[in-house]
Amino acid sequence: MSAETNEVSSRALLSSDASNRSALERSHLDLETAEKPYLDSNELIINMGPQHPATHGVLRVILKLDGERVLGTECVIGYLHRGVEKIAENRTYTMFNPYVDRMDYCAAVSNGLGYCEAVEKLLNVVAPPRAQYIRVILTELNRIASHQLWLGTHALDIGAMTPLFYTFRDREEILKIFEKYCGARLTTHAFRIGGCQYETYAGFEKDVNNFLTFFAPKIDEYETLLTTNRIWLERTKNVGVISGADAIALGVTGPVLRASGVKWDLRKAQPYAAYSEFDFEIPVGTNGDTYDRYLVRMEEMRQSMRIIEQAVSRIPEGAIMGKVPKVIKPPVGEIYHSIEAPKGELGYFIVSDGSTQPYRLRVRPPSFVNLQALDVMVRGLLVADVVAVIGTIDIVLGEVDR
Amino acid sequence: MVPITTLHYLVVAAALFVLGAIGVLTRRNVVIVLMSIELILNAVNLNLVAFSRMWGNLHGQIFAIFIVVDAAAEAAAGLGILIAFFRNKETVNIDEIDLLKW
Amino acid sequence: MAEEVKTPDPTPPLPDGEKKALVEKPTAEKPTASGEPAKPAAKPAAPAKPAGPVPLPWTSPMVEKYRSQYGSGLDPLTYLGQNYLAVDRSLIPDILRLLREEEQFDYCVDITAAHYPKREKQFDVIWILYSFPRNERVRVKTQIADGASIASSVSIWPTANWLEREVYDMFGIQFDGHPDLKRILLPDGWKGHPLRKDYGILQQDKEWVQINLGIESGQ
Amino acid sequence: MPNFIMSYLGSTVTPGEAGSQFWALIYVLIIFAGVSVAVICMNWIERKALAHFQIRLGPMRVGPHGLLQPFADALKLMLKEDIIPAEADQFVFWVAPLIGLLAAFTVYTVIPFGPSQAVSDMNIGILFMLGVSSLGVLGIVVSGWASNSHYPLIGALRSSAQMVSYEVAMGLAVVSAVLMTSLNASGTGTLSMIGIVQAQQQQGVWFIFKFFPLGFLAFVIFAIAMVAETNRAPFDMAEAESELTAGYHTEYSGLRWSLFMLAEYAAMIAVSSIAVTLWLGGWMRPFPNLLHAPAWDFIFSLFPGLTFGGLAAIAMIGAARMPAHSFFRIQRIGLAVFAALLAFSALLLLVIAIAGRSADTSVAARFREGIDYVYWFVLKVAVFMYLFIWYRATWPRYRFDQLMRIGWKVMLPISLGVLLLTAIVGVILP
Amino acid sequence: MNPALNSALSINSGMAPVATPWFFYALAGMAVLSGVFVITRRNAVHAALALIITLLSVAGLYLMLYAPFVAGVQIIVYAGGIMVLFLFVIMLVNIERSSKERAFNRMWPVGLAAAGALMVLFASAIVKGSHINDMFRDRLMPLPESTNTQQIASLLYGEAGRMGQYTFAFEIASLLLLVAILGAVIMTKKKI
Repeated sequence: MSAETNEVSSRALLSSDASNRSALERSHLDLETAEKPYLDSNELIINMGPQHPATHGVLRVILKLDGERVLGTECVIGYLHRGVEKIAENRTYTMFNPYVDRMDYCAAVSNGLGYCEAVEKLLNVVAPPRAQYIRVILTELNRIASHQLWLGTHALDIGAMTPLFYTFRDREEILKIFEKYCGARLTTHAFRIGGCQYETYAGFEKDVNNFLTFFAPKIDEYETLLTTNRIWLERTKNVGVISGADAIALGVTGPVLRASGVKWDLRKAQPYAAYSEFDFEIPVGTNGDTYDRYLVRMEEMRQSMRIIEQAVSRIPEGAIMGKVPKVIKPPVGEIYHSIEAPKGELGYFIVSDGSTQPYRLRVRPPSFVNLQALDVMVRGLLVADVVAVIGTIDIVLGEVDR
Repeated sequence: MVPITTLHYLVVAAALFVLGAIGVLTRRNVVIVLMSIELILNAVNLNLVAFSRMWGNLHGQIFAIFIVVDAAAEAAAGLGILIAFFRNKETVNIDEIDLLKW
Repeated sequence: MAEEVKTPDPTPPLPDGEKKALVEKPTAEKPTASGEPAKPAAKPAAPAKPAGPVPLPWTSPMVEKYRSQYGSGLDPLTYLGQNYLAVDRSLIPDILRLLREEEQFDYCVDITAAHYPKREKQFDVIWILYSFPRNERVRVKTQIADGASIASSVSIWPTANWLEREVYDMFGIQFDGHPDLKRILLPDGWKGHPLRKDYGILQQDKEWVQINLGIESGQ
Repeated sequence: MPNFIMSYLGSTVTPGEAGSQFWALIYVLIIFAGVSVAVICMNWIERKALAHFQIRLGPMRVGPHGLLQPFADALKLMLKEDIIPAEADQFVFWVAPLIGLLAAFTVYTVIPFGPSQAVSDMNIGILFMLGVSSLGVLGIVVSGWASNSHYPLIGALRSSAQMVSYEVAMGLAVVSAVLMTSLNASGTGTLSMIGIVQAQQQQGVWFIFKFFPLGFLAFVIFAIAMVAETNRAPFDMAEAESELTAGYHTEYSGLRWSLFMLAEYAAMIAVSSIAVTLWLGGWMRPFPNLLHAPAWDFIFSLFPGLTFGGLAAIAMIGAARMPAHSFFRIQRIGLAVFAALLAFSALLLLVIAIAGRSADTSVAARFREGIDYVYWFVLKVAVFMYLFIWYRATWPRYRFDQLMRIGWKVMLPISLGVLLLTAIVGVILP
Repeated sequence: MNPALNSALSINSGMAPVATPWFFYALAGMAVLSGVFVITRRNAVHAALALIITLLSVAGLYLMLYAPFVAGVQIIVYAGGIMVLFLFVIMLVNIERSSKERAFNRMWPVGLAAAGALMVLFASAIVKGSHINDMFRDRLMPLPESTNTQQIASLLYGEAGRMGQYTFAFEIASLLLLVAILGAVIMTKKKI
């Protein structure tokens, strides 16, 4: 099937646009040299997935190989397509809220935050400060949980089994906090339009602080296992390199973009919730390779801890629910609101026709757009690197396919 | 039971040699032709070692070792040629290898 | 949503929620700038009135330049502090290219569409753009009729590849010049485009399901 | 008959050497059973150790502390449907696991568990071992091909290239050890496994410490190459589960799959045995020359019994610490019985050690010696087996090109250099 | 070999007890039978597996001839090295297509006839010579198996200060191997 068409497509990609050519051009060059592969008739077309241990769900990648070298890829997605956007058009704004948790189920809180804020914006409502702080705390906890899951599975893809269990052990602590807060561990449905449903339980701050003191040494533990491990370095350095310009051209966001040296984080660039009140850094990489993305995510966990620490210490008293009408009927209009989800820019584009249901709700999923960069990143690498790069992009198929 | 003499080994070696010769002369697949050559070399080796045993010295065995070395070199070069050939003509059939240059 | 743009008076939307009143005037994109200059309805937190904010004209040096260049084909507006350009279909390739190359909107956040079945030009196609140097977002949207096609922007932003494929998959909008326009989330042989309003939520391609999955129904 | 047995126990040569086909057969059977049991133990230990590396418990349900888990697994694998893919090459698919298994087990004919505790002492022992263990790759290659599927084929190609590459460095490391055997008065070395250990005894040093760091380097090269040879992490490219689903045995299931596993573990034990024989003094106890007084012999001969005693104590503690709940009653009894068995073995070993402590020619002394030899050999091999588990828990997987680069550009030059230096030092020094 | 020799050999050889005629016939039969498979199997992988069996049987015959070193070399180089290389190449060049084609070339009767002639030649030579007892009878000269490797080494490399009989040839052989390696690399490389 279509490694052929895929080549054509990427060549068409290149045909225009002078300014962001570099990486695409590089892949173009690769193609030129690979034009007459070693054993012409013996190119392997390999079907990786949808049932494959390293595709993080039901991603299917069709690899065109020369020996073990990747000549081209084509992603076949949609195996988990549930029509979230169609469902949104047939549910009220409130009823749709739990559905967003099912997209990126590893970062359900972030999804909920983006959705609630988008609707609030459309309603012209602002959540009260206390709710904003709770949102920040939970979202950042969720960011850590998501990165932990990423780290475990990514390391497992590269062959290091043990970090998976370490990260899952520590992720458990976060999930326990979620469970105590809202009763659910994974698909939390923690936020409501206009604020939060639940006041924090007694001892919430203490739990969060306990987690922070518990988790700080654990990050170092992960790093001792991997950061200076020679095999890890060899497997990740200069693998899946994508330059900043290419990343921007391909719409890549999140840690993948930042690892390529673009210092851009929506929490800083266009602050939402209460993020403008906290002091934190945006970790940036230089090479845009898998190792940099690893380092960026590790540092992001630390920065998230900083944010949580500040938020917990300064959490204001007050209401947790803004003035929201009983029946949510936003005025006619449209809104695009995006947040920095663990995987990148998560945007909601909502068109309201003034009724209780969204007329059109579009989710801009970070994983979906980031996954598009896979082809550019893996060309000319080996099969083993494809696995590493899929892991480093950090996709969640629930979000890719929606 | 008849004791095993050098003659027995010679018969086995002759049989292997003839089998190898048949393979070389009749098969189309170059890989199998190369394998038949290995068969021939083995037949020769068996003869050499049998004679070495017969004469009670080790020169035959030394020859056998040299032939093994030669077989390794031959396999490496032969298979290299085969791959180079396959890359250009996409065939491993010996009767299609009929051009001196392509 | 170019409709609201055109309705000059900010009447509250009709309460019969289903398909709203936006079909009234599907006249071409004559940019009647809304005549309500009083309130800078940007995003203040007290719109308690049921009417809600309305799109206002968006003025900036950039849009002035393009206004003078393209005239009536372009309608810069702002709503809740978010700027967008309602653009005539014929101008789309030029405007997008200019935004990318001259105005540094180097990041195509999203491409999507919305379906208004009662309108003559049934589809809105929306580009959400972001500029890293300016830290600014802008939306570009245009209306096209069912069956009409629109120029692909893959050559401007490579990321448009999958996004346009998804729009094609969900709405059936053709993009001219797209290198590989085929379905992305739904299977290749599927019939129908699910995000159109005339596609029911329980609807499915029965035939496809029966042939490919061997079951009566996917529900 | 008892006389026959007793007379044999007094023998100082291997059954092969003595020309006793009966005893050779008995040895083969004992080794086959022993290796199978070792593989079962290894299976359990790997699962438990790996689990504890990874902060989990591992098997806990089947038997006390999952002790019966390997048997349950074996039973399950035997009962599972044996699937042969329709497009596979039936015969080759069928025969491939057997090739690997045969190669792995044939190696044991020359492994010396003691000076007379081997099936045979071949003149070309080490050459035979290397050759036969290199046949194991045929099973992998052929199985990958016969599955007629892409992932197994890639796994097979990887594995064949990998094994051929690492065999070179491995062979050179072995040669440098063999070279050390020739550092005696007559100047002739030996390829015989038993001869190599005896050479270490004569020279009074394990070859790992000989010409430090040359022997050590050769040992390290061998230790790396043997991990690559057996397709274990971090060189488990041929079955890299995150890349090739399961590599060469993707299409295998049930009993045939378990044969692959059996072959893999048997091969691990085999190569560890080579390393022990060549560099770690084989069956010799620590300091056989330095501490050679009979008293020391006696003290060291207590070790097997004490080890079993320790294991029994651990099992006993485990039984005592079981939660006092009726659910655990059977498990507790089982563990206690297991502890009792271990304690009985410990007692037996200690009795033998004490009974055979003085009389050098008695059957008891022979017994004691044999047990000592086997114990020290197995202990050294066990260290390697633990290392295999440790590697697996700690390291990510190498990529294929990196593996080849290390094999050809790092290991091969180093092993060549070590070989040359060993030769030079061997000529100059004595 | 005669029983006297057998017992004499058992002193210094581990091979003696198993080197019975039955072993010879079994090994020889296996070698010839799988040799037949090598040249008749359509599938190259089957042929390669058959060839491996032949090689191992021949290695067994070497052991019976008190040439353990050659047997070891046979196993390690042939079965472990060359045959893996063969299998590798068979998998690299797609054999599936050729397995559907004719296995034998068009001139196979001629080839068969030539091979038949060769067989007649061998047969006549063996039959003609087999009556010369002291020529084709076992000379009953036991080779010292236990020092086989050392003796081969001294022939190849020489002993203390004296160059061996075959040292020069050995070096030339190493050169041959080097040339073969270089040739194989150059021929198979993508870009030179």
